[in-house]
Amino acid sequence: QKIRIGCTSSADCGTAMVAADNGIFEKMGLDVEMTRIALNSNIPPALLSNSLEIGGPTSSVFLQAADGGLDLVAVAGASYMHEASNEGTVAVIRDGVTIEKAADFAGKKVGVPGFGAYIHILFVRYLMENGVDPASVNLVETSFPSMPDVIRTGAVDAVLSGGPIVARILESKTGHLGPKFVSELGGDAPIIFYAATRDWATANPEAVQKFRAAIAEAAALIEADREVAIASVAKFTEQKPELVRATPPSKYKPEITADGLGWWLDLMKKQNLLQGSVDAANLLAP
Amino acid sequence: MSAAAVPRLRVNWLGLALPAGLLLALELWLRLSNITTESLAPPSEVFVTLLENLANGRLPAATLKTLTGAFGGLLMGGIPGLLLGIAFALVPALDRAMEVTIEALRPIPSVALLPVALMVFGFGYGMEFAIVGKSCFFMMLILTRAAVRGVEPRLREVSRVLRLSKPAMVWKIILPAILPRLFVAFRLGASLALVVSVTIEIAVNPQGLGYEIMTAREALRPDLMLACFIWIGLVGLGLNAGLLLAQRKLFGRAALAGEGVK
Amino acid sequence: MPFVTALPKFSFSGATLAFGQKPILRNISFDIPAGQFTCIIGASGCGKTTALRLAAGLYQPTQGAVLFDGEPMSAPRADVAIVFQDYGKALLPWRTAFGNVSLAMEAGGVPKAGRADRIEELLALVGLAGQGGKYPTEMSGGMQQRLQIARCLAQNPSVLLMDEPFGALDAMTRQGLQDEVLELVARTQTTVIFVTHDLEEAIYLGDRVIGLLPHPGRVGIDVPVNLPRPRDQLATREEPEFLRLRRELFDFIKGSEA
Amino acid sequence: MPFVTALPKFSFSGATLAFGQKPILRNISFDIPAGQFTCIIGASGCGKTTALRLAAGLYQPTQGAVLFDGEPMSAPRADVAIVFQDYGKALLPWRTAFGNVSLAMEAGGVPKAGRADRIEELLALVGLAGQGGKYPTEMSGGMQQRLQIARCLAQNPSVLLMDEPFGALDAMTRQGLQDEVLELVARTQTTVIFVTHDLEEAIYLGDRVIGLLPHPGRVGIDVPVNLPRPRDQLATREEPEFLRLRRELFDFIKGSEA
Amino acid sequence: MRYLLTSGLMGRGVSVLVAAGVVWIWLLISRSGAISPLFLPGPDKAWASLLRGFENGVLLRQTLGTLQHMFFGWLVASVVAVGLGSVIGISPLARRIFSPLLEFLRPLPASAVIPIAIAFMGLSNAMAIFVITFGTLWPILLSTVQGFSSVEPRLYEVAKALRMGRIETIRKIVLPSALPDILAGMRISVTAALILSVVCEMIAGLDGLGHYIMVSARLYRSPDLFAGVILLGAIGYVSSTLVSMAEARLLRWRDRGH
Ligand SMILES: Nc1ncnc2c1ncn2[C@@H]1O[C@H](COP(=O)(O)OP(=O)(O)OP(=O)(O)O)[C@@H](O)[C@H]1O
Ligand SMILES: Nc1ncnc2c1ncn2[C@@H]1O[C@H](COP(=O)(O)OP(=O)(O)OP(=O)(O)O)[C@@H](O)[C@H]1O
Ligand SMILES: [Mg+2]
Ligand SMILES: [Mg+2]
Repeated sequence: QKIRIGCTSSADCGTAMVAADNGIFEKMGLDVEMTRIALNSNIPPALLSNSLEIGGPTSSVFLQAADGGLDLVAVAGASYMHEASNEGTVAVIRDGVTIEKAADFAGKKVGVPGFGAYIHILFVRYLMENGVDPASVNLVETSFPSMPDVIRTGAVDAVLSGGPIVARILESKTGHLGPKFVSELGGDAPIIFYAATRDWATANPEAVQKFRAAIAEAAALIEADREVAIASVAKFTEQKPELVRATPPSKYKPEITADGLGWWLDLMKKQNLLQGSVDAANLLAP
Repeated sequence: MSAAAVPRLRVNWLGLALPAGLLLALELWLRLSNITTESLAPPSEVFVTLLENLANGRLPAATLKTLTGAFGGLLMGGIPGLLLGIAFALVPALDRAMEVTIEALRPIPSVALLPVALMVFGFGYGMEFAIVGKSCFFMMLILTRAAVRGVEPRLREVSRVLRLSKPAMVWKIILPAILPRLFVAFRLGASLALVVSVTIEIAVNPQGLGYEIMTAREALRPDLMLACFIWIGLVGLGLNAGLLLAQRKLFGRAALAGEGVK
Repeated sequence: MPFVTALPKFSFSGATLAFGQKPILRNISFDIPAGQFTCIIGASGCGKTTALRLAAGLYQPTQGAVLFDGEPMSAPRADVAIVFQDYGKALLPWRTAFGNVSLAMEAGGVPKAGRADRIEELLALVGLAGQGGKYPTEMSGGMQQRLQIARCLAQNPSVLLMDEPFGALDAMTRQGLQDEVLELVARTQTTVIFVTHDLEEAIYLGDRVIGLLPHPGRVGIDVPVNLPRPRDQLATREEPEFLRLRRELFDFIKGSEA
Repeated sequence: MPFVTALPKFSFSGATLAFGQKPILRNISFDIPAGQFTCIIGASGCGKTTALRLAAGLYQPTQGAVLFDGEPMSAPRADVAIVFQDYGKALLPWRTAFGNVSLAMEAGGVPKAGRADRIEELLALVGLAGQGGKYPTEMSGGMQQRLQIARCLAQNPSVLLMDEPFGALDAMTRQGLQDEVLELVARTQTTVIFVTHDLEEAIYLGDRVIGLLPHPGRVGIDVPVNLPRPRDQLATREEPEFLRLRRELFDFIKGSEA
Repeated sequence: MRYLLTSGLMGRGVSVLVAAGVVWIWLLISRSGAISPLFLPGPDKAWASLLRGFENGVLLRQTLGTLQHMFFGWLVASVVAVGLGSVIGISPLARRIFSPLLEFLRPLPASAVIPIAIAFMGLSNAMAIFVITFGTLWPILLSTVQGFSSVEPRLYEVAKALRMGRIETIRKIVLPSALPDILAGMRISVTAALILSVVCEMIAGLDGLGHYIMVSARLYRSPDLFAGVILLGAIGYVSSTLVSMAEARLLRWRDRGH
């Protein structure tokens, strides 16, 4: 039986990419196909319609889906927040605009890559912790690739970004680094993890076990040699390897815990992003 | 007016001048202004990338998928739309009865329903057929209805006094009379189908040309993205030329009736 | 004339027609026995075409009734053929002359095998022999008019309604066709209602001439034509009865326009 | 007739026209002096309409030339008005009768202020007084035909080309319009080419009648009409010269169809 | 009976009843549980969410945003398309210059144009209007060109005979004649404009229902999503009804006469 794994174009699912590339899945007897998904929030419905068996949703997408009533469970961990990658997610400020601290964001127009998504939630938390009313900031959705353009044309005052985009904007001399709001917050919660429908996970406990083992092996491989991850990520996302290398490395952990999900649950409840009550412990596959 | 008489394969240099000029301007601007963007690349680079990806089979494979999705949807939605359009024009009572329903469903953007479609159909052609079909259905419905209403009333009277059966009237009077407009509708439908299927692929469905565009964009490869973009334009161009040719070949004079014969 | 009072083919009884508020025809009453050749004359715009469309079942009277074989004429019938006044619009531009005539046979369910010969025959009858391959746009006005007549004859109608069918024809072609129609009618016992603005034509062809008065259209005169049949283009037109009728109708039209 | 050999208004010299391989008109030659009223007759389909369209500049001869005031007629001219045979197609269905006449004035640059009165006047002239608000589809065939004539007159043309303009009209309306046209022409010195299939009409109106022979169209007869003007519907038609011409033309048509 | 059904209020009433039936079926489906309420909430839930959205003012703002994008995009598209279509329709030279570029641009998905438009114009309403114009241009453009090429040829001749200039011919003959086609195109475009507003708002994150729906979908708040969809349906219905009314008024000549 084939297992289709859906991930977005980022390094977060690096462990699955490496496991697929280096024959680890094969060794475990899993027949795996990797699929690139345009929008992270498309992953839960794709799981539900059996277009995918396993997907890599962000924590926020996963929790919103679960909150909305989709019966999904976390299968294994993928990427986690840690210092190095937190460092990489920053505000980039358009030249000519001064934003140095949280309070400076008030009244500014800021581009975020997705409402209700990872960066957005963290940014709102950052504002709230610093006593700034999130409503005072004019947030607009801006996809990563458009960010250099909206900064250059002056459509926004700042963008919240990470990865190679930051470097591109700095290179073009149209913007400069602003607050590193994620590392100011700290945290080590999961960013992206592997999820499946509860039905599938209960019906295929062996496959889940083998998948976990494969992910753990891939994580160890990456720990030992980052180049393995770079090659696989570049292959999967079709980005140039230099570009991937220039990005702060993701940190992978094969486990996923109720605590990690709980951290996000608290955060999202505070921001009124969840309507019902979700129990983190109930969201883990056995 | 005598377009049919002009030999087809003459190169339209004049028509090529305009796009060529625009491309040249873009190339110069990008090379000279030194701006940073992930959305544009010099046309020369795009051209090279285009050729590369055509040669390595990547674009042709994606094109096949997109066209399958587009035409499947066009047929599945367009044919019922055509038949209903004729029915509505011929039976005003039916038209009136369905008006509110049709007019309220028609403008609902199919994109808004993508999450639902994804859940019902999953990835693949099913979703494309459904959503492209929805768009083409309404478009054919409207255009066909307008075309039938425009048929010379005297001809409809002729069919009445000849006591043509309804199907015979449709087949012998209505269809030939609306044929030229029908072809315009079909061509519009074909480009709409292409646009919609690419949009679906960009947003959700991991296959075809839209998916290639999306991938290229996320991989920060504007040259590849624009190459796909240009290629879609070329595919559409070829499609339209092919349909026009088919129109002339298949229907000859009938398709041109009313397009100023005398 | 037979003595039995057979059911009339057409019976207009108090037929009235208005478009919106405007009355076009008022209280039209007359009977047309089967086999009769009735001509309708009247000033331009008096309602001749409208009356003919009533007879064809294309319009319904707003008051009164139009009966066909005793039944209300609620829709066009297969055995009633109509030649429209605006011939240019009534032909299918995408079909050749041949195809246009064929249409009527297809509608009548004539099997394909027998069509071609009959079509050629009909085209020849109206003087279009060998022109079957032309499209209507390639034909002169008179040719289009004759083509429409051929199509109507292809229906094998028992009733022919003709609206100025010879309006665009020269005298000779016209006389030829008049005689063809008379011959055909005599042979097939067809009932004809024939609208024309040519008084001599009305008298030459008809068993009876009905004159309409305008604003709104009403019956103003209804005279029998007691001229022997078969008629002859030279002899008939010289008969005193012919000349008397012509005078009478001319005076009628003259009076109606004053 | 003046002695000076003034430049003719129209000069057909060896005009030949073919559609594709098919010759329609061959070697047509005649001159039409300014102010002359020329009638063209001929069997249906012989090429009358085609000849008129040459004169209008709507077609160009494939050989030979059509000269207007000595210049080739390479395109239609503002002072040459044409009444089309298929009146139903030549009117703008989205404009009322008033609007259709107005079109000609708009095209001629007549200022808005003066238009309305003149339009009403023209509509009255063709017997459509008070019908200006109707759309063409609401008018009878004859009314549409008259509307087209009114539109042509609105052009204030120095030349009128008329293609069976009275084909759909009853005798009275027709005679009325014939006299209107004669009166107008006499007053304004308009040159007219008038196509008709009605021999009496051709003689009654014309200074000269040209008959065309068919397949391909050629000039077969060209006779002057030496009847005194002004003409009179009763008296003129009884003159021996009228009867003689009628006979001559009738024989011509008869011969041409054989 | 048929007359009653097709006329005015009664027809509207039946139409509303049918629509109500469709909503009822929707309710039944959602109650049956065949589709997860997550993806298809009942109409009751969607309605409740709609009311809530208007109470707190969020939906009103989004609706206005969408209306603004849609209206201006459509307006600009209509003007550009009719202008360009006229030029192409009337001038073979312009057709040769523009048609390859246009044919190339036509199949480009507006959704893929958005990133490029952002590169030039940023995240502005002008960008949205540009994209909407780009995407909605085609139906109007094509129908305009089509309308131009199917003008009754006789009317072109009328224009020539009246020596009307190009612009005047376009304005008075061709545009009115093409108007039914153009309006049909505009009717399609008004819907396309709505769809593209939504797409723009989704992709570029501009204020409007598209963005609202997108965020609702992402948060799996399906009643909110359907509230947005219902609003879009309503906007679409009202706007195309307005266009239809304009259409009926502009084309009233078509419904007159026979
Ligand atoms: N566009 C065309 N293409 C081919 N043949 C044509 C075309 N127009 C006219 N003809 C042919 O030319 C001949 C003359 O046509 P024309 O219309 O000039 O006749 P006409 O004398 O006006 O006849 P009528 O009195 O019946 O109107 C006809 O045989 C007709 O078939
Ligand atoms: N569809 C219509 N709507 C309104 N008025 C109409 C309509 N059809 C005809 N009329 C009017 O009805 C009257 C009679 O028209 P009809 O066509 O019957 O005349 P006609 O006797 O055939 O004239 P002609 O000899 O000129 O063809 C005219 O005044 C005309 O304006
Ligand atoms: Mg009539
Ligand atoms: Mg003619």
